[in-house]
Amino acid sequence: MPQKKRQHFSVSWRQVLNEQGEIDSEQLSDRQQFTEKTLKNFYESMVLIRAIDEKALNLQRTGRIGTYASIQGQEAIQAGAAAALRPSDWFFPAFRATGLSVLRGTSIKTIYQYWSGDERGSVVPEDINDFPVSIPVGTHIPHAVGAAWAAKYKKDPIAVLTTFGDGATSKGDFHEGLNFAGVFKLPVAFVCQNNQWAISVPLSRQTASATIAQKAIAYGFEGIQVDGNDVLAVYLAVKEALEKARRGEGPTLIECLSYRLNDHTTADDASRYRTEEEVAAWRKKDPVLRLKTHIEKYFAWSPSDENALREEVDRRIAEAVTAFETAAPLNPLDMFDTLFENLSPELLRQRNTLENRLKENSTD
Amino acid sequence: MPQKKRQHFSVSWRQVLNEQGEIDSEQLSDRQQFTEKTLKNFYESMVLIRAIDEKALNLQRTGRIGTYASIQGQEAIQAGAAAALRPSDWFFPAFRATGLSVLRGTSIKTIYQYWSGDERGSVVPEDINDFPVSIPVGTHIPHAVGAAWAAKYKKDPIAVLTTFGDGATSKGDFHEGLNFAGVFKLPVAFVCQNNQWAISVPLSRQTASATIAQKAIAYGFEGIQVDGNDVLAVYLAVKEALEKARRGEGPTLIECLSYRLNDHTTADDASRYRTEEEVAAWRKKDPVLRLKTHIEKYFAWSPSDENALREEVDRRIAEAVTAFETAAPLNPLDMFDTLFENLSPELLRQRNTLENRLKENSTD
Amino acid sequence: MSRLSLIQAVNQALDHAMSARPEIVLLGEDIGKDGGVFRATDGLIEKFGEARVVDTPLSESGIIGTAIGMAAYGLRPVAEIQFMGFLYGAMEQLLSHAARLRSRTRGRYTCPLVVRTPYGGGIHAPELHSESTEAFFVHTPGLKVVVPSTPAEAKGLLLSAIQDPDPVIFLEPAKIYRAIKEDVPEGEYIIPLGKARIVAEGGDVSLITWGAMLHPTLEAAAQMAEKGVWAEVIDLRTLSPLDTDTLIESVRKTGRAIIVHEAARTCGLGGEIAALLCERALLSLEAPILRVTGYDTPVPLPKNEPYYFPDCKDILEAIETVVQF
Amino acid sequence: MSRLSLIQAVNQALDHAMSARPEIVLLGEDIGKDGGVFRATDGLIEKFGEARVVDTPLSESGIIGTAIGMAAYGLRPVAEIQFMGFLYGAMEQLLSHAARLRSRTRGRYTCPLVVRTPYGGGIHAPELHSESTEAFFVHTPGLKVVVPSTPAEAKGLLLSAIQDPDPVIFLEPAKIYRAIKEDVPEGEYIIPLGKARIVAEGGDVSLITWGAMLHPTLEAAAQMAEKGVWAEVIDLRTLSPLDTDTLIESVRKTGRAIIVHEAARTCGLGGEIAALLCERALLSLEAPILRVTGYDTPVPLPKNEPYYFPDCKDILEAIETVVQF
Ligand SMILES: Cc1ncc(C[n+]2csc(CCOP(=O)(O)OP(=O)(O)O)c2C)c(N)n1
Ligand SMILES: Cc1ncc(C[n+]2csc(CCOP(=O)(O)OP(=O)(O)O)c2C)c(N)n1
Ligand SMILES: [Mg+2]
Ligand SMILES: [Mg+2]
Repeated sequence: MPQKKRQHFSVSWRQVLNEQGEIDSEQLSDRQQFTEKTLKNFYESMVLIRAIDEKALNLQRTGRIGTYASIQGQEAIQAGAAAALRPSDWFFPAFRATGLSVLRGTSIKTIYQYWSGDERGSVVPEDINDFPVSIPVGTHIPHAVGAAWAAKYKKDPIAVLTTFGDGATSKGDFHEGLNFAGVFKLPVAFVCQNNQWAISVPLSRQTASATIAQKAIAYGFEGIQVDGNDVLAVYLAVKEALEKARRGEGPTLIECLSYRLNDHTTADDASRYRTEEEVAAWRKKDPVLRLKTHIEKYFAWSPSDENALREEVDRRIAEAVTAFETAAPLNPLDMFDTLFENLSPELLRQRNTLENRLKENSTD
Repeated sequence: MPQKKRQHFSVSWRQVLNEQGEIDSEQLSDRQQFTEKTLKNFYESMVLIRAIDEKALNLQRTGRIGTYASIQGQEAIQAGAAAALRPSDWFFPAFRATGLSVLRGTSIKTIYQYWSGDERGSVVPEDINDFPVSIPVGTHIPHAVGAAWAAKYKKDPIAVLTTFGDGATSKGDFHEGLNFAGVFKLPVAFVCQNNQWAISVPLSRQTASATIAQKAIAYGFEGIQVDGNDVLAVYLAVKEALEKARRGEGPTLIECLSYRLNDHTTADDASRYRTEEEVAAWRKKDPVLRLKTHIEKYFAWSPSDENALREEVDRRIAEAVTAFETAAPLNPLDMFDTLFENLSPELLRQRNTLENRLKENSTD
Repeated sequence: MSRLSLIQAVNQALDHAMSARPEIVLLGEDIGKDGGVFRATDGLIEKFGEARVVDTPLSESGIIGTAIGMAAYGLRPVAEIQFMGFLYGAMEQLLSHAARLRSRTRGRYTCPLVVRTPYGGGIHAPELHSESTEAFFVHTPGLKVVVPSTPAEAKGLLLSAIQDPDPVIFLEPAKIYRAIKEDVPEGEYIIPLGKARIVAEGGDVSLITWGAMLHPTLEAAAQMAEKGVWAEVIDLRTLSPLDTDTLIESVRKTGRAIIVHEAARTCGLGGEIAALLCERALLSLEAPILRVTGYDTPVPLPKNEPYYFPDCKDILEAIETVVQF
Repeated sequence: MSRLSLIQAVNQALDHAMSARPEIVLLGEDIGKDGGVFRATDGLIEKFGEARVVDTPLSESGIIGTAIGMAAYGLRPVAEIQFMGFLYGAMEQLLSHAARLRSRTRGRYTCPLVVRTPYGGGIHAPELHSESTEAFFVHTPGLKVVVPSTPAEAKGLLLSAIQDPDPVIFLEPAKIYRAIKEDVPEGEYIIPLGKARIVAEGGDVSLITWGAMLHPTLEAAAQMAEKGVWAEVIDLRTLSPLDTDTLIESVRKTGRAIIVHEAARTCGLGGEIAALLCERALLSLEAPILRVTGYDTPVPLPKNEPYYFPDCKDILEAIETVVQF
């Protein structure tokens, strides 16, 4: 029953590791949790996913994969959220969460397959509860909500995480998904990777609200805005949201304020619609460098540590590229074989047609 | 650009004429605007639209019209909003705004035609800028936004009003419409007739938010909750929102908290899902009686005034029923003739088929 | 066996399926205490509880979208959409996700989802309450489409649809929800998907139809039988996948075909069937294949509705035409 | 006259129409500074300003829904949907409102709205970027559907669509946005809606197609001509309303028909055309009507895409089959 008085609401802002690479200990009840090892792990994850991204751009330029959506600038969100998730949790990405998927356990080879236009790139390993890339913006959000609902129904002690962009918040699916989650108090965390652009459309054209976080007020649950270039803030916010979800206390919306450093995809030319200065200003806030500054200062991270890490990362990526490039070709008949559990006579007829055509071609 | 601090928001509650029929003058900067004449006009409107509704229920029971959606309990919203609108404004209703449509100038006969399943019941007079009933819940909200956008584009000094139920706030169209209105700062007022039920689904199942009004926070504009059984509060809130809209200061969401006193429609049986006690409690808050109490006390509204009013109302309705019942039958060929400005040869062929069939039938 | 109406048979099928499998959950608007606006879920919330019979917020896209996530997680959601005309709001979830989840993930995730919705005209309801746009879903790879035509058929086909590992659009002809009663087998009663049913055998003309239109079609067949014209009446049951073999075989025998459906003619399923027959049975055809359908206009409001839908007389006329051709 | 690509012709048509009529506004995602992801609106925001070339929030349903309100108010919105696969989110607005506003209000309000969207495959794009589900819209009374096949056609048909008093879905074949250049008349150049175009005359077989598929069809016709088989090639141009007279006349002459489209076969527009021909030109048919189409599966991702779409070879095979029948 609505209450008959003036109602007050608020959303908070959270930053732990500031632009200078210093930890703001006021924001941190338990400083101990961020051990040297933890922080270096975060850093290694971020370096890895940036390198995977750079290689993808390179593969695209050399024509070995198709259109690719870079994640650069958003590594802190993805490394932070990945660390907060448990293996048994479920994850529903949009299309700009390559880093998160890899850190969850999808192979780098699979990622490259996906962006090369190979259906096998959408196959998530059996032991990982992740969905593959969703192309229609925002439409995967209700799926995450439905999975959370099923988990609650089955009393599984897990939480669900979904990521999406600022643009996605304009779609009806965002609204409907968050509304269901609020009404049924479902164990799900909504993480908006607010990179402030939806292709060429700036945030101010996406919504008149001052933050994305405040949109949670419409659904009766908590929204919080965090510095998305601060892996520690993201980690903490997501971890708390997932714990709250697992405790049965319902959903949270987490807005991670960050920036898309590259073009929207390799098919885009961002210089048509945004200034070099804006990009340069955000390059200075690079999330990877921010954490590096911190570990250099406090944990004597040295150039040789850096080199060793880079070598290891390069090796893993090279291996993945080889596996990707030497994979057996995809079978075109898969378009039938993966459609239904059982094919109808008409589909079998169509499958035969294609099979014959393939045979003809191979003997041509 | 999002701001990096804790953000605060609020929505206010407004009631001017309280449950006891007393005006709370603290809520009123200009007491003078509610003259005897104004208040009696409100009362007359509310009595009229309740009587139209009662007659509709009666016509349905006697098989002269089809399924009908009663507006009882929501008269204050409709009379208040109608009074706040100017003739040049535009109005986009859902399906439970019969009172508002009539007060805007659609004839009572047209209303009965609509609910009798006659297409002519959707024809709004040329000099009134209203849309007819929209059946798919919530989907007319973007139309109101688009009209407001067009008005802004043409620099027309008008505002747009749309009404919808609490259930409608769950649809993506609500979200998308309000979001566009916020981004483009459009001259539109969104009036939610929160009658606390969507057929059998209670408000608590519709949203976890404490109010509907707070949903405006998601779109960066003002939301206000008013007592929807208080015609003065509704009138003031809607008037201020429309004036603000006409001044170019953008949209407002107004939640009018009220109650659906009857079944959802004549095809529904609300006793399956809600208690007699709940309904009885709300019957006591009847918006028509509340205003009557006030004018009886302060303006000597007498039983003979009441009788005169009832007679006049009955006369108008009887006239409308006669007009409705003696209207020429609808021409079935209209289904073709109203489809496109010009019919294709194929459609003409189909039209001929129907025409011949009608001739055969009439000579059968 | 008990004599049930179609809506009661749907109710019995849901009840039976839910008793057997705890992973079945029902989602929809007003399906709880209200038992659904047509009472398809009457009594089920009392029997299976709020967690399994869920009144949702008013959002068709939200219902289908969350049901997809549930299905992927391992439940078996059965969603009710209040009227077919409100399914349009959920098209993106159905077309871009439900239909593609298995193929997108190459079977890693599947979508065993049933979407039940009343469809078709004849119930004197407001606008968009009389839609029969089954062709949209038949045109969508990855979906199955099923339409029952009698109470027993409804039960057998709905139980099959719920068992099916892939998404099924289950269209219930609202006009005959209560019009017919027949004996419906108790308990597990399965009619396999993908097989049409020959309701009446005949050698002169094949009448192909489904759902509520079966009944005027049977009436027309009966009237023609009195004149010595024997119609074979085929009830499609499953619109996707189509049982093309049964159709072709029948038309090879009769040489004439008429397709009867409520939907608008152009690009309706009748066109597909005629095309199939013309492609694979041309030499058997002794007359043009006719379609007896709704017009290419929106379904009018109740006052004009009777002029829109095909009736027995229209079917008789078409039969006369092809027989005399 | 200047030699333009199809996308340039679209741009020129928009430019020309907007110069003439201030009530035309463009809505869409990335159509402003970015000029549209395919550059259809390149330069228009600079010329006509932000109020007339509007980057919207990311919501297809919001775009179409608000455009309907604009159109009813008296503007002439031309909406760009970034890819046809994203139009599914706007189906309810299109089907339940745009298509019905005139008939619902008996002409009191109309909806002169053009929805432009790239469609079809062949651009090596991600999932849902290769849709060709034109049949959905052809099956919807109250909508018109137009598909150009060359740059000049694009200009002439788009200007007609913008002038049309009713809603038009304008499907632009993305594959040939830049593949062909041809002379396009300057200024006002109108190709009326509802009339198909005979691109090549012939007496042996009618090849019926539209959009990007026109080009492999013409190639096949040319190859068959070398063998002495003369195909009549018909470019539909307007898919709804169909120019049935032109189709029937051609098939009465040739006795054979093949329909070529990218879309999935079942319930595609090819079925409708075959059904029409079988109904009204049966006695002229000397062979089954064949359909050369996509399979009944989702369009695969780029690696497998080439195996999905019909090509010249498939069309040749079909011609051989009907000619030798
Ligand atoms: C429903 C839908 N509309 C349009 C597109 C085309 N598109 C792809 S990404 C994108 C922008 C997405 O912006 P945002 O949600 O902020 O995510 P980001 O790209 O910034 O990660 C658009 C418009 C799409 N994929 N889906
Ligand atoms: C999109 C859609 N879904 C379902 C329905 C069926 N239906 C008609 S009214 C209604 C409830 C509407 O509730 P609310 O918006 O609160 O309006 P109220 O009836 O209370 O005025 C429903 C579910 C519909 N008309 N449209
Ligand atoms: Mg973004
Ligand atoms: Mg309500």
